This record gives sequence, C-alpha cells and structure tokens, in this order.
Amino acid sequence: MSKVTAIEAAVAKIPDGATLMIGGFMGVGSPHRLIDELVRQGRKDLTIIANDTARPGVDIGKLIRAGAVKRLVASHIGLNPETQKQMIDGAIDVELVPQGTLAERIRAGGAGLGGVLTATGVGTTVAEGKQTIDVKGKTFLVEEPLRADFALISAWRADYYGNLSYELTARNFNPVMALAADTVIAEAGEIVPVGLIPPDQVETVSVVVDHLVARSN
Amino acid sequence: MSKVTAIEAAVAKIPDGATLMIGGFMGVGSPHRLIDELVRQGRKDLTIIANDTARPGVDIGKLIRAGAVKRLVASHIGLNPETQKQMIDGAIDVELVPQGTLAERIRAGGAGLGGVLTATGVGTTVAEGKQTIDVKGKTFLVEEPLRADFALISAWRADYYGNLSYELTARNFNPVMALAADTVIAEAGEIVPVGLIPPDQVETVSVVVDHLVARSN
Amino acid sequence: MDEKTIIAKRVAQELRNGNLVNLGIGLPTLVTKYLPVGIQVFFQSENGVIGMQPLPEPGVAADALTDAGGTPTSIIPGAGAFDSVTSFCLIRGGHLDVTVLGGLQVDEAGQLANWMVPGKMVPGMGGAMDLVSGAKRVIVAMTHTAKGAPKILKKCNLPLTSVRRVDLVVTELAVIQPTEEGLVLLEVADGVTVEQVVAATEARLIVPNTVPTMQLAA
Amino acid sequence: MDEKTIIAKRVAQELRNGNLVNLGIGLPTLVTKYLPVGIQVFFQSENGVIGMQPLPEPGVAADALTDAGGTPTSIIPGAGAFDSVTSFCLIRGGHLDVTVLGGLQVDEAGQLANWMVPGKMVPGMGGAMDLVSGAKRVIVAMTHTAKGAPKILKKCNLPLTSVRRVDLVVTELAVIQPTEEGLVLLEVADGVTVEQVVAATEARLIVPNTVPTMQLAA
Repeated sequence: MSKVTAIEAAVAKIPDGATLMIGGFMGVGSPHRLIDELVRQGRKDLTIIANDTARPGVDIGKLIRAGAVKRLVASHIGLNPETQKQMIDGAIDVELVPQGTLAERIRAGGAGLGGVLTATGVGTTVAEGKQTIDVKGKTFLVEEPLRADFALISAWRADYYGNLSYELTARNFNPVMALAADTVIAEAGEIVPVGLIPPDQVETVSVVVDHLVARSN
Repeated sequence: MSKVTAIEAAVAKIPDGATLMIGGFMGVGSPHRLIDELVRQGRKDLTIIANDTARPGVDIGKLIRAGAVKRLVASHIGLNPETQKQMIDGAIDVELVPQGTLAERIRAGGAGLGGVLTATGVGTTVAEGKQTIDVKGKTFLVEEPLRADFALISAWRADYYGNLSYELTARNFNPVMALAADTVIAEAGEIVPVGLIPPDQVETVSVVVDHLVARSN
Repeated sequence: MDEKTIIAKRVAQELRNGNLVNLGIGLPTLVTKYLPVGIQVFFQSENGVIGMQPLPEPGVAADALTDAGGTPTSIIPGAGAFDSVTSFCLIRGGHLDVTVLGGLQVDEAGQLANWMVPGKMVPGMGGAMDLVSGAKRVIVAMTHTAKGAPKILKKCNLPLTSVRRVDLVVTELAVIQPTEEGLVLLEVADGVTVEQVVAATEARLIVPNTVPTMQLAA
Repeated sequence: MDEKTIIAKRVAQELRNGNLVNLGIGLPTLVTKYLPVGIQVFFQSENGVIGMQPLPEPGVAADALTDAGGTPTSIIPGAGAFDSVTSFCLIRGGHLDVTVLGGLQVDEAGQLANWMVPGKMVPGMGGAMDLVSGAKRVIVAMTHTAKGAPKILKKCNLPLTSVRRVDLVVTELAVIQPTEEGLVLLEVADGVTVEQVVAATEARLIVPNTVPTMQLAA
C-alpha cells in the first residue's frame, strides 16, 4: 500500500476555502513543493494554521503574496511585512496565538482533547472572550483545539507506507500537525523501502499519512 | 557534568512517604535496579504513580509485596492479585485511572498545563467528584495534573550528561514521567560518551535528568 | 467450530485494508488468525507499537518488545514504536479505525460494561475506557451468555466502560448492531434460529423481516 | 563599553552551571559572548533544539539546523532535538531555568510589555508569552530609555506579555529587581549615579542605603 501520489493529484484534492495546517518554522521544515503547487494551481480563500508566514515571497510567504489566504492562525508574522500589511488592510483575518498555545491547541485537536488549560495569556489581550477555569485554586485559560481539513507536512525521510522521520529543527510543527487533520499530505526528502526506517525512529506513523510526495521532481 | 551517581546514594535521596513515578508497563521498561534498591533500603509509605504493578513479586510487584506502598495511582492491577488483596484489605489506597488519562495527566504535570479535558470517563464512575466543562457544546471531564517528588526511569541508552534513548515498547511511560517530577533518577542499559547519541534520537533531554545509574553493577 | 472461533472469524470480516486495529487481550486476539486474504491491517498494542505480529518462531523474543500483557511479540517491516502518550493520542484522537474488546454486558443503549465487577473483580480499566470512547469503530466480541445468563441486557448493572454506543456486537449466536432505535439483529449463526437468539437475550431486539446467516470461511 | 555590551555582560553573570537558558532575538543573544569561564550553559532555541551554539566557521550551515529566526546555527556534543510541542513543554512546564528577553516597557508591578505596539507593530507574540509565563527566572535585558523616554513606568500602557512578575531587569544604567513591594535598585552602572537612574525612570524605585556598582569584566 504505497502512499506515493503525483504532486498535482495530491494538491488537486485541496479545494478553495479549505483549512490547511502547514508545517515549518520560518521556512525551515516547510513543504516547499506542496506550497509551490498550491500557488501554481491558484488555490484561494484558504485558512492557514502555521507558526509563521516566513519572509515575503518565501515558503508560506508565497501564498500570502499570491493572495491565497483569507484567514491565518499563527504565532508570529513579524518577519513578513506583506502579511502585516494585508492584516492591517483587512485582506487577511489574523488570529495571533502564543507559540506554545498554538502547539498545544493543535495537539489537542489530534489527541481528542476538549481543549488546553494554560496559564499563558491569562490577564492579557489573548484572554479576551475566552472561558477560564480554576483548578486547585489557580486560573487557567481554556484554549480550544485546532483541526484542519488538510495538513501539509515536510519530512526528512519517508517509507512507502508513509512512516516519517524528521531532522533537527526542520521537525518543529510537522509531527503534531500530522495528527490533527482529516487528510495528511507529506513531502519527503527521500522515500525509502518499507522496513528501512527503524521503528524507534518513526516519528509519524504511516497510518495517519494519506499521500506522499517526493521533494525532488 | 556527569550525572552518574552510585545507586545507593541516588536511592538514599528518596525519603519515606515520597511520591514516586515509576516507568514501565507490566515490568517491561521498568527501572529494575532502582526498584530492587528501594526494597533493599526498606523504604516505606510510598505513593506510587505507575501504569500497573506488574505481577506478584516482580518489578513494582516487589514494592507491593514488601509493603512499601501506601497509595497507588495506576490504570491496571489485574495481573497482580497481591495488589488487589492489599486494596481490598485497605492496606493500599488505590486510584484507578484510564490509561490514556493517566498518560495525559502526567504530561500535563510536566508541561505546565492546568489539567486535561477528556471525554474518557464522562458518565462513568471515573467522573465522580470531578469538574466538567463544556467546550463547543460537548462535555469533558477536567482531570488534574499529576506530579511526583521523584521519577524513576528506565532507558536503553544514556550519555554522561543524562540524554536518554529508549527502545520499542520499553519506552512506554518513561519519557513523559521524566518531565513530571522534581528529581529524575534514570537507570540505563548502557552509558556512552557525550555526543554518541544523535540529537534526533535523544528522547529525554539531559537537562531534566538529575541522577544516572548504570543497569549492570 | 467452537464459540470463540465463530466469533473471531466473524469479527475478522469487519477489518478493512489499511485499518489501524487494537485487539483486547483474550478472545479478541484470536482475530489475527482469520484475516481475509489480501487484507493488510496494522495492529496496535497500546504499550507503544503499531505493526505487531506474533513471534515467528520460539527463541527470538526480546525484553523490549512485548504486547500489552507483557508477552514477547514481533513486528512487521514498517512498524513504528512510540511512548504511552502518543499511543493514547492515536486511540483517543480518532486515529484508531477499529477496536475489538471483550464484554461483560451490553445494553439496549449499546453501552458496554467490561472493566469491573464491584466487590469481586477490580482489575482496573487499563486502556478500555479510552478505546471505547476514542476509536472510530468499537466491536464487542463476547459469548452471548455467561453460565446461561444473558449478557445482552435491557440496562447494564455493572459500571459502564463508556457512555458511547458501541458499533457492533459479535457473539457465537448472532451479530447485533446497536442503533439509536435499539439493538438490531443483523445475522444469526449457522444452525441458530432467531428465536434462540431472542431467548438468550434479555434486551429487546429489533428483528428485520429477513435475518441472514453468518457466512464464515471453513 | 557600549550600552548593549554592558547589558549583555551583566546578564551573563546571572547564568549558573547546567542552566537551561533561552535567549530572545536581538540584544539577548549577545549574552553568549560573555559567559563566565567554567560555566556550561545549555541554550535552547524554541524551534526545537537544546545545545545550540554559533556556527564555528562559514560554509558549514545546514538547512535543517537553524535558530528561531531561521539563521543557520550549530550544536554542541550532547545536544537534543525535538518538536515544537516538546519545546514548549520544556518552556511552560518549569524546565527552563532562565529566559532573557528584550522589553518595550516594565512597570512597578514587574510586569513586562514586549510584543506589540497597537496600530504600529503587530509582529505576534511568538514564544514570548509562554517564556515569561513559564520560565523559572525571567530576565529583561533592555535599554533604560527609548529616544530619551523612560521604559520603566508606573504602569505599562502597551499590551502585557504576561501578568507574571519578572525577576530581574538589566539596563545600561542599572540592575533592578521587581519585588512584591516594588522595584528595588540593586546596582548602578560604573559612572552612573542613583539620581541619574531615578531621573531616567518613571516608576518609583526603592533605593537601599547603599547601591553597589555593577562589576563587569573588561
């Protein structure tokens, strides 16, 4: 059961208006080819859940520049003035989330949890409009889980079943996003025969991956 | 900064009445030597947080047989009739926790979360006396975080700084417990020079480990 | 064919290619023996592995690779290992396609009790509550009666495993599907009549006009 | 010695052997240059590594190993890599000994504002809120004033990063410790008087009878 799919076909499954989680951190560990193909196919009105939007015209920044993004949930947009401009102009609806809360909200979506109880953001603008709960005399924000229609993931190595391994800081949000979307499309630096990734080095298990695309053409 | 400590000295730090998390699953991946040394030093009135109590007189079952345990938080005691007998006799106060909830409660303790919002246990005896919360129209139990004074961990490999790697199903509760205790004592199958465990295979980072003991004498 | 074989063979038919499946200890583990040809299923063991399979031969057991009962096991190529947190993230997060568990009681609401008998058996729920609450599909594999007494009741009197309605109940006599309207009798075993199933069941059964016979491989 | 060097050198004195430390981008990263001899510190980068160190030479950068700004970095022997969830588990779970961050404003309650200027600068908080809420020790490293205007105020008027009271504020003029009673002036820089610090500070400072001078290596 190989999961390898032609990139055009894999990305064609994503409709306009879809909610996408996209792995990566300032463009490191981002699914470069999948992003390029989304832009090439002219997808629009996307909701993107990602740590950041990289730099102008780079990685997720390409989707911003292409005007493909309607809504963004991210922790940091400081290094991409185009995102900030579109936000101020009202072209993109941006929800800024503390990075640790973002990671935990995605995790909650993937782990079947009802939400995240966190001290981060209590008493700040981040808390506005949110439930709080007291546990053992301390107040926590209730942050809701995040899920997506698709997760676009970047891995170092995959096997044909879709088991994935990651490398150093290119790991970041990829493993957790692979658990929090209805359909997972992974891009891998290399695809190796089944059995070549030692079980202890499988960080995303094959059963959650739907489609696999090689990084090089 | 080697963390290697003589086993007698490491275990001597644990006072009577302490709360201990102990890794392992039916004795697989348990810190065998640390348990033996606890029994040898005659520690008593312990609170143990662990998945199970293995079998009679085996691994954590040794602590049960020695009468060292006052309170137990576990998901399963079915294969150790001695634990069940001490529970029914009132010698041990046992809190039974669904296994996934146990893992998440320990994780919450290590991750600074205020609790776990889970559907597991809603409407069952597990829910008695607990807060519930509604998120997006669905009801979840609020399960409180677990922390311990000490975590006794078993690893496959360690380096002298205390970076740890695990093997297959001997992993289980060890990595998460290593994050949820004030003091972490790890027992490793082998201790290798610093730099020999590739960074991507470090599953418990050295900074959370306080003492390191070799498995063989 | 004995009771357990009937149940295991029938449950095996419910598994689909590529499914992630968790089998409870005891009867459910027999299901592995009767997988239809050409179906590849990934078995999860909740102690931290996907791709578990029986030991190929004696003498190749390793301390660090066991099933949830602590018994040595082996793995297929393409297996993955992980910690308990990730294991239950898969179970509770909707990633597990099918869980097959034993049962003490199932009732008209399709609710399952399978983890304790107050005052008698207090093993702890292990992963059962998580599995029933979190799996996409919950199949209960159990004998229809215990010492002659029905196990499919109007209302469970043992503590529930979950309030979630299970998806299918397979016994040596019948296949029953819990629905919002009640328990629907889907199939009867070869040589068993609808009347015999009804007589062995305390709960009210919804009986369609035609109830097919379970089809099992020899 | 320029302002930034004074601040970085003084902050470096706060780090202890074996500490896990996170440095914010900009001024705080200068701290790495002035670690006292014999002190081994583990630097965390929140994008997923402990044991970060500067690139030893040009030409050895790798795409998959960068700091939180996306700039190639390198690691010491004994480093560990992990995903964003684990990274913030370390930050929020009380495992991070020290975080050093820049600041826009600090007030008498010891609260920090450092992540946005409404209508002007909306970069997003990144990990700042998690770091200030979760680290064992929070050190703010910033210039004492901005274009002549005090940054240490009675009350922050920019959005707070956290309601948590920070542990130390280090500027080119002074070292200030927020306490329950208010801001205590711990040290003044070489050549700076208590009166100059008070004049450059809007907040009320608690001034002990003797205020020692910052001791910095040459």
